[in-house]
Amino acid sequence: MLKILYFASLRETLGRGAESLELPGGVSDVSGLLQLLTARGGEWGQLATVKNLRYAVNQEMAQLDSPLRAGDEVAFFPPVTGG
Amino acid sequence: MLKILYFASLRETLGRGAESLELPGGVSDVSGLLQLLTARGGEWGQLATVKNLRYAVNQEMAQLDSPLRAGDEVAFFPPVTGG
Amino acid sequence: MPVRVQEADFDVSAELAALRQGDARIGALATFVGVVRDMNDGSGVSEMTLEHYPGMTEKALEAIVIEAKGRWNIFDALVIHRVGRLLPTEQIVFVAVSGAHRGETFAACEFIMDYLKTRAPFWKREVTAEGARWVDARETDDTAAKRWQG
Amino acid sequence: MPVRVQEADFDVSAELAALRQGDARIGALATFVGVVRDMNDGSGVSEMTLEHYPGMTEKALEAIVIEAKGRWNIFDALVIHRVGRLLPTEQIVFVAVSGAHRGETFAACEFIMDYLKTRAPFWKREVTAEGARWVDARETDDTAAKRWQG
Repeated sequence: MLKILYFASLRETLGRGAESLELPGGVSDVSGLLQLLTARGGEWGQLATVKNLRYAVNQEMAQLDSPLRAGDEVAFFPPVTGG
Repeated sequence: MLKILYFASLRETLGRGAESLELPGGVSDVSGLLQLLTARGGEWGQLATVKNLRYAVNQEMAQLDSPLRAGDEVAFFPPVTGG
Repeated sequence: MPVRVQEADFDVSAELAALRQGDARIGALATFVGVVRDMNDGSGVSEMTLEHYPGMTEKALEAIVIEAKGRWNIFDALVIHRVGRLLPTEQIVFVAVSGAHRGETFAACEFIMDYLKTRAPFWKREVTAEGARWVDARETDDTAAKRWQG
Repeated sequence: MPVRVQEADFDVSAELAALRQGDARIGALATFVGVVRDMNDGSGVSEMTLEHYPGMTEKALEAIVIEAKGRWNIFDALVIHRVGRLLPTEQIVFVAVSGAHRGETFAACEFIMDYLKTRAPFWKREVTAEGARWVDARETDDTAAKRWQG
């Protein structure tokens, strides 16, 4: 299972803050997961179009080619604006 | 009259923090006053030898050629070390 | 713990005393306080909500403090960041750095703020007269953070 | 008055509140606190006395604040400097700068400290195990101040 988290404007647009997902066979990195989620259609298309989408794997900033394994925590969010 | 002030290590070496002095005829700037004071001999020679002596005229940092007039407040002191 | 994420406000004097712990080697304390403004990008702001990523936020802030300690000869650093609902003039963030000399504490404090602004997962949502909006990231914050690289 | 020379200690939180005066345009507060260390130039320091030039000190500090306000887009600045006898861990100096954005407040705060160190007539006399001594000016302070020129 993957734990997937969405934050801020992305959480609002997608209408959820978290979900659990069985890691599909063909998905081995962040890019693959993004394609899978985008293919859901509707508001999920935003994952492909949102400006400067950020990703974290196991609470560390990640890249599109960062590998994914069962049990990972993956997060998608817009650029940070704290401070 | 000139009001002359001495601060910190200079005040201690000279044994005084302030004095009043009639501005002598030939003295027209800080340099002239320094020569006059140094000529007193003894510990006053230190005014000529102290490293990085600083001067202020009427509470503004001054140069050796800064002009002096009767009524001025002149101060001599070592480099500042506050903060 | 050099890093705290909390809803509660903080008192700068009390936090500085806790950071110092009476350590007489300290000669310099550089600090920064970020505050909610009543205006942003030309719109009046009546309130703000700060969202964060629990867990990752603390890790990211700790990593920034560790990096600052590696770059500069400082003794300690403290970061407090508030989350939840905040009103104009309320304190948002506090960074304090202790050291022997001021130059290194100033640099480390500014570095921590610049990295926090671009690397710590916080998001601001403002309420303005035109409605609520998520604050956009600033390019100037990216530029400020990039100064410290290479 | 943005400048105070006093024997009494100061409270950072209270001074920040007074500086801010509830002004909701403020988004950033950069501050610096200088503290008496128990060690200087390799000798243990048991106490220190700060002498100043009354009148000129205030003028010099005010001139530094005015110059900072001319160089950076800040709202206000406060400088408090203590004089008289001080012990290790006691606060010596406080500089606080308010503004809309952090970059200008950091720069102005560091500028004020660098200029204070080289232009404000204060002198430190330390008591060490080897006796009392006047503190020598540091070349690094001159270098720091020169950064801001031309």
